[in-house]
Amino acid sequence: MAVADPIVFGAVADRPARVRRGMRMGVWELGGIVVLVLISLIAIFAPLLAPHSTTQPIAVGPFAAPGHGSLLGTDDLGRDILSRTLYGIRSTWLSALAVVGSGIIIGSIIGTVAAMAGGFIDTVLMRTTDLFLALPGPVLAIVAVVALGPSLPHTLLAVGVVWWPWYARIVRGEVRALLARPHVDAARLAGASNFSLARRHLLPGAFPAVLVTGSLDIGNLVLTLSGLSFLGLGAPPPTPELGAMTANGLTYLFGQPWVALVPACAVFVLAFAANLAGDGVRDLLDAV
Amino acid sequence: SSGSSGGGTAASSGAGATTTAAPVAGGSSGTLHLAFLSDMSTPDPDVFYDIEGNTVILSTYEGLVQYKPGTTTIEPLLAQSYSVSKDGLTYTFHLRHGVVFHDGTPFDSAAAKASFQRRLDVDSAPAYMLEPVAQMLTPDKYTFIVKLKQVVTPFLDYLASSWGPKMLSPTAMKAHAGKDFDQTYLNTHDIGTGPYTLTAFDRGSHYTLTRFPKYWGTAPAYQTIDIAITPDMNSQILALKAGDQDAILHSFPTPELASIENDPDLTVDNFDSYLTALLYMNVSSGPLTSLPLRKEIAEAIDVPDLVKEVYGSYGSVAASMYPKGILPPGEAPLSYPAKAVRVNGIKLSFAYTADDSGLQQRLAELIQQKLEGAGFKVSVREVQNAQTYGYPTDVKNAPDLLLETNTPDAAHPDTWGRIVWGTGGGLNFFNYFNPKVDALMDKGRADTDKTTSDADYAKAGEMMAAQDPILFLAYSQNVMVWRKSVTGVTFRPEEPWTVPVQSLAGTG
Amino acid sequence: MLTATRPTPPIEEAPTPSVPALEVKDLHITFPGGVQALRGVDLTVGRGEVVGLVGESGSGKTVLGLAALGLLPTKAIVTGTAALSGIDMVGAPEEVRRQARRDHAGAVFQDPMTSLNPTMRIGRQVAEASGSIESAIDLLDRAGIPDPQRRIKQYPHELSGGLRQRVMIAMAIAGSPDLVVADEPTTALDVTVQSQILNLFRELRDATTSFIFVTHDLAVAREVADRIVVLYGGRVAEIGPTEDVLRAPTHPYTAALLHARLGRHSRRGEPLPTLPGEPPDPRHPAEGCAFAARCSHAEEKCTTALPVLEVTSPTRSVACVRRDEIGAHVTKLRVIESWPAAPEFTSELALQMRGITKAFGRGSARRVAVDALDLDVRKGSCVALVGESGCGKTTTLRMAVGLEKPDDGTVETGRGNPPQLVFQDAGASLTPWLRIGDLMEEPLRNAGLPAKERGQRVKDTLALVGLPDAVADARGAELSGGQRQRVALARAVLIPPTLLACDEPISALDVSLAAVVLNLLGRLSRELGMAMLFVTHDLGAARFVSDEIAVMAGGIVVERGATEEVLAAPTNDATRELLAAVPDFEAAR
Amino acid sequence: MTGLRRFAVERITALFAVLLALTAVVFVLERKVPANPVRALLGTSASATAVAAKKHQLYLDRSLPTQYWHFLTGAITGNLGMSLHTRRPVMSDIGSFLPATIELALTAAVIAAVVGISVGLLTARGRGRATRLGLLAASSVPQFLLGLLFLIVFYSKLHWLPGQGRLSSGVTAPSGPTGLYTVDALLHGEFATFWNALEHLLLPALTLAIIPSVAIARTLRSSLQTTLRADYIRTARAKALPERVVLLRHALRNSAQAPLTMAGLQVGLMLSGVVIVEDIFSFPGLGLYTVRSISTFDLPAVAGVCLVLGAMYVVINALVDLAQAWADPRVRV
Ligand SMILES: Nc1ncnc2c1ncn2[C@@H]1O[C@H](COP(=O)(O)OP(=O)(O)OP(=O)(O)O)[C@@H](O)[C@H]1O
Ligand SMILES: Nc1ncnc2c1ncn2[C@@H]1O[C@H](COP(=O)(O)OP(=O)(O)OP(=O)(O)O)[C@@H](O)[C@H]1O
Ligand SMILES: [Mg+2]
Ligand SMILES: [Mg+2]
Repeated sequence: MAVADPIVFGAVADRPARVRRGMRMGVWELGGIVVLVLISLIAIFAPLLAPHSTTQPIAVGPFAAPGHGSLLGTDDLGRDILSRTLYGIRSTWLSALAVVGSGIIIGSIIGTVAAMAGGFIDTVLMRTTDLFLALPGPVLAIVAVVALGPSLPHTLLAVGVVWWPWYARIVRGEVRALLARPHVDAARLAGASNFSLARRHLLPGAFPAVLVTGSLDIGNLVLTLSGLSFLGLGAPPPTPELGAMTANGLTYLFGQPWVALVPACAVFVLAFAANLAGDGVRDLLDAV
Repeated sequence: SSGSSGGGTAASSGAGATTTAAPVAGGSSGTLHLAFLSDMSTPDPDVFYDIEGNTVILSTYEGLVQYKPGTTTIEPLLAQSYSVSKDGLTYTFHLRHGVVFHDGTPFDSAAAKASFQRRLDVDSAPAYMLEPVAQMLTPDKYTFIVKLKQVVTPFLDYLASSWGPKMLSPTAMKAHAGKDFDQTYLNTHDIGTGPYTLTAFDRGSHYTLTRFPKYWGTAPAYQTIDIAITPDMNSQILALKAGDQDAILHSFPTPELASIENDPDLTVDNFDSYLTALLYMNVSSGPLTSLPLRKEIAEAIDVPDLVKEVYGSYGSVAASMYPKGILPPGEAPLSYPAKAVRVNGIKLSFAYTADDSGLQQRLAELIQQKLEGAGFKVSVREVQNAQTYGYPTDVKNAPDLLLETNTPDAAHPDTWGRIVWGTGGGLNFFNYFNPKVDALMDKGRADTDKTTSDADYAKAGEMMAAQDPILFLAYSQNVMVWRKSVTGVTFRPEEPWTVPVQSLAGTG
Repeated sequence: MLTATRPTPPIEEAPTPSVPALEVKDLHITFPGGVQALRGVDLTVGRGEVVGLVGESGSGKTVLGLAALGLLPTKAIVTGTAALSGIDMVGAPEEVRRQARRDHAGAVFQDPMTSLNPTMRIGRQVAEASGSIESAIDLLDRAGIPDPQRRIKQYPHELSGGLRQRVMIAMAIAGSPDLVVADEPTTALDVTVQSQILNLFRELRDATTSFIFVTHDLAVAREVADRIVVLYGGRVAEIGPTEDVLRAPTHPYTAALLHARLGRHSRRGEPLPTLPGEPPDPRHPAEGCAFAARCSHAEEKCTTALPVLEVTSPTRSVACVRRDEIGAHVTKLRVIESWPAAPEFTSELALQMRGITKAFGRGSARRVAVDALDLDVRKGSCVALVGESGCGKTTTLRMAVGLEKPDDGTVETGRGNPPQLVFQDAGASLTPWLRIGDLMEEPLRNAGLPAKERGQRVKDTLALVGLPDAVADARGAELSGGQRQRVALARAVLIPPTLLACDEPISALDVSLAAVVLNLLGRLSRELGMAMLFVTHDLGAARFVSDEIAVMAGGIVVERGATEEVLAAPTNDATRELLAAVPDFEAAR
Repeated sequence: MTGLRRFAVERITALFAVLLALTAVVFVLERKVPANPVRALLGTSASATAVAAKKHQLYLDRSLPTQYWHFLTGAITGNLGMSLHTRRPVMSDIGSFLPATIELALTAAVIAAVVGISVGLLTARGRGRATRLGLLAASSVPQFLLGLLFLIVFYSKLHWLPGQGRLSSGVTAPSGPTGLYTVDALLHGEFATFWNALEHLLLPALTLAIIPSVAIARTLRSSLQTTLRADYIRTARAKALPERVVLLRHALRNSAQAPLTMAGLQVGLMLSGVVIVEDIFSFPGLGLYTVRSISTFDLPAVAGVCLVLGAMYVVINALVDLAQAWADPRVRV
């Protein structure tokens, strides 16, 4: 059509640049994303995929090696490791998402408010953030869990409490940078309310940075969470949790290695995929 | 299983008796490498009241009497001989001559008295053993007389107990008394008479015991004993296989033993111990206040099967209300009528204290499985001992079930019954209360005739058992893995996780 | 690929004068995505000569400069040669090019704010080029930086824009290179500073060093260049001695540029002549003359044959197939219909500022940006606010439209719709991730206009600034500079404000675009009867659009009056300075 | 220098805020548990009256605020009370466990910094992909497994490195001022001891370092990529500087902000790792002490540890800010 040309033109200056950078995602990263999608599916459909109960023993009895009557073997109580691992992936994965998600939401709100309000409110909010940032998360988690009793919510609470400040800082930084940009003044002159200013003209700009951090964080979280669960700070038994399963299995490492290794490898795959995908997303969004 | 292991014990103790003579000089066998899974609280014998660490206490300090290895019979130690008056109130000890403390002070009745006195002064956990003492007399240098307020039949067992009163050098005590009766000093040093003296106490890292040249008895074979703190069982196993460690004293995961048995350098010793697994039921609050339900649980978990699956050949179904061997066989017997139970969805909260062998957790999860199978809704959680001690004061918030493995302070029924089910007993977590039982135990405690006294305790046990406030699950054995080159391994059922070091010897 | 260990060919110490400083032959540069930045450029820069490289945005000036320096991005696909003192800077291996850069080249880039390393003292940065701190001090001195001894210890952010550019220049001339490429070295600076920098360039001229001076402003080129090279669509349109080219352009595009430029003589009250249409799309270049689409002389053959650069006189060459027919009378852009008559000025005020004071920072860092300033704008009139950089223009403007609260004083805007602002960088004033349509509907929604009317209103307004509806579906980044400017304007006048404030709306635009924008402003203000507050440091523009001029200096208005009078007889030094600084186009050299 | 003073004041107030909050949290949480540390202290055979007496002596029968106040007043005078488990002043406990952890963490931090920076530089322009992927994989192995694998491979199978503790048995610890065996050994010129200590540090430090090193490498890489697009880099190239100089002198320092922040965060996160690593490698450090204190409900010890850790966190953050100010003159502390 008539107007096609002029619109296409300007693209030259900017669009090729962006596309070019975007294309820099490697096969590994792509693989990571694919695996991650699979994992998410597993997480969602674990109940359907798991061949056996996660708590009751199966026919073959305890310490059955992989292949003998059950794909990945059975643990010290004769429970099917495959089924337990599937559920373990589910809980680890969903927990990681939950923590990052809550971190992003809380962080975005506080960060945006601080940046937009500025002055005293900004100071107060940021000092509080720093305070939370300075809390030694693991200790908090340990204390909280020992005190409130081991349960996933408690662990997530403890971790979440120390996780959001990070995002609050990022969002505040981004938003403040954006606030200096003319398009915000333009929006103000267009009569935008503070809320729509934040929602339409600021947050979308901060999103890439947040998304990148978030996607890179998930790997960390998978490890942190399974680490805590390994220390017995996760859900109580017999709930299948990868960290706890490994910890329990390590008791039999030399005689029946699979009991520990299967869940541990699940953690590895989860973390590795998340890390790769994180790098992928970063490469995609970083340059924008 | 117990028979075989009993044989094992006898054999190895015999070996110990023969091989203690020739000390091995220098060389790698000059040092024995042991490991603890956790730091010991303190090497102070009047404060120490844990299990891990006994080896250090018992090789640096000695009491007046001790248990004969592998038995419950009391034999002299720093007391050459002793006599108890008819009325059972006066104990007279004839002390061994030529014993010197590690600081060179000679041992005598004054020292004995001072040592007893300190325990009372420090007034920490093990002080209760000397509470009955009314008066201490030292008629001469080598006679020490103790008069009690009332008859306390376990008194001699207290003295033989690993937590019992030990002999400390009076001069050293004066020298380092400070404001806290030497507690600061003894937190890192020893002033005992034992075959070894504590030359390094590097908290959290390792302890070093060095042979005491002036030891009165047969000199132990090893010049030094190095005890590393290795909190992770797997790295202990690796260290053992790599030859950096000579033994794993306890908590060895039994399913792993297969990987040891075909190792030419290692051997497995398993000993009967007083370690007993108990399942407490909350009789003071919650659903389990009802006796029938408690019975149903007892039936549902099917103890024999449970024990077989978890302990295999390293434990046996608890045959009595008391740890194995404390009472004459057949006293206070137990039976476990297993039968299919069907309840619908009664909720139970179930707590267990974890150990390093994974045994306790496995036990707990299995019990949960069985109860769930019977239709209960069970929520399990691991708890710490300090938490369980909070239960008696707060039974409302306490769980309905509690799994524990315990051991008595000494080989006397009173040190078990009074604490586990006696009113106000330290291990009576859910405040089980039965005046008749208490009365019987008091009677037994005051009875100088052992047979009738034992009978009273047995009776008390049976009466209690009828109520099923506690299920006695298993006698657990103490499985040790030793380097074959180390001989003379003996064991006292009263002292789990502990090895009497004097009798050890290294070949090559 | 390239390794530093690769042996470098010996480079003759003093290149014989026969070897030109730069010799570009049939240079083609294409970027991934099919952007044909350069399409066969031939160019020779003799020793000690200053070549002005002019052309509109996107014509390939920067790319050509980078090619000469051997700094093209590796992904660029290159054919042809660009020989710097005999060394091919597009073909040779990196290490060779580096050597050549070190021995023969220097560069000054457009934005002094971003072109210096913010974490390194400037002394060190210059020394990196010159070899020693002493020589660095010396160079800074030559570059006209007062008290270089002290300056070398400072960081870039502690220097003003002008000083930073001088630092860049000092680095460029270090080791007296054969060629210095200066890419729009003054575009980011305001007039007064610009003229100083231009003077510096003149002073730096000597027999050995040649300059390529990239600019889109013919007047600026005229100030410094011996020869002018006009680029269009990645090809050379015309080459010749500066004076000749400016007096008698032989390429229609050059002529158009000259004509579109506003200066003393461009008549007020009527539109500027402008180039019709859009710049060419470098991804789909016409197979004929790139300018044909916009050329008033264009004919059939123009669109078919690619015009080659032909020598017309010993000193001049031009690339136009019709150069003979057009001959001398290239000029005459068709002038668009004139504006509607300006509405009568009423005495009613669109803006009244009284005793406005604004300061930034606290304590020692406190500095007064605007100091007890009074300013009136009558309905329908246009007031130009001029003054050197940092004198407080933008701040005043922002307070006028209510983006800043004055510390002291009152701002009253006349009855009617709230004032609007046109930003210096139109592109930046468009939220990048929102479609133009959304952006333009926003004020309407906030003004409570029913959903169905909005779409129509947006269409109408886009039409008003001469944009197709389809623009509404694009995002800012997908538009050309000119289109963004128009969108920004359209957005400002969606709800015609009583006062339209403009913050240097054309200072970043090249000539033809500036003309378009000025025309738009002129027409809209008349059609919609808006008063305008027009910030600029370009007195030419001020004169063209405004009825009154207010000259600011140090946060206060030092002189104001009817435009003509003020410009004819300035009574204030600040005003005189500004006037003197304007690159004087018509006056003879 | 007013800027620095304000900074210091700010940070010290922050410090106290954090410590107050932290200890308060710990107190409330710990007291929510129906635990009875005194019974643990006095043993199962102690009489109820003895328990009560001890409770009173330890302030455990007072109201929570009273206890907290008691603790705070003590803490201000440097007295964190007695550990219920070791029967020693918490101060001296921490004093004996902290150095090990600090030594471990420092070593790990150094490794992380070196590896992170070099990999970041290496991969900034797309090269060193294999290295990056390798590290990424390593950093995805859960520490509890990684440590064990190291132990099995380098200690058990290859016998290259020791697997337990800070020193081999028989080697006496240097009686040094710092408590960091490596440093002290060097100070005393006991090189054998130094090597021994270093060998013992290597595996645990490596296990601890991998995740941070990847995090640093990753942030450095991405900010380098942004920096390398900056105009002043083009200027540097126009100055004909060798690419290496451009990268190290011009790009690196301008890309330091994000990695520094990340480094600070990572040092913070290290603690959870420390617990696991110290457990696997039998490293007598604060991590183990913390876990042990918590599991024995050793309230004074836990509170004390939290104080120390909180303080360390704040200090680390402060250091990071200073480093950032140093790296970029425009940032002022
Ligand atoms: N790195 C690059 N990647 C892709 N396209 C590029 C790149 N650099 C320049 N271009 C394209 O090459 C063409 C010429 O760009 P160049 O910067 O030389 O124009 P210019 O004359 O300098 O314009 P301006 O006056 O705006 O600086 C433009 O279309 C631009 O989009
Ligand atoms: N947001 C701000 N914070 C601090 N100082 C500011 C701010 N905005 C402007 N200033 C200072 O106020 C003075 C006036 O700035 P202003 O932008 O109004 O000048 P200007 O005439 O628009 O300059 P230019 O022609 O370069 O745009 C300058 O010295 C500037 O440094
Ligand atoms: Mg350019
Ligand atoms: Mg301005």
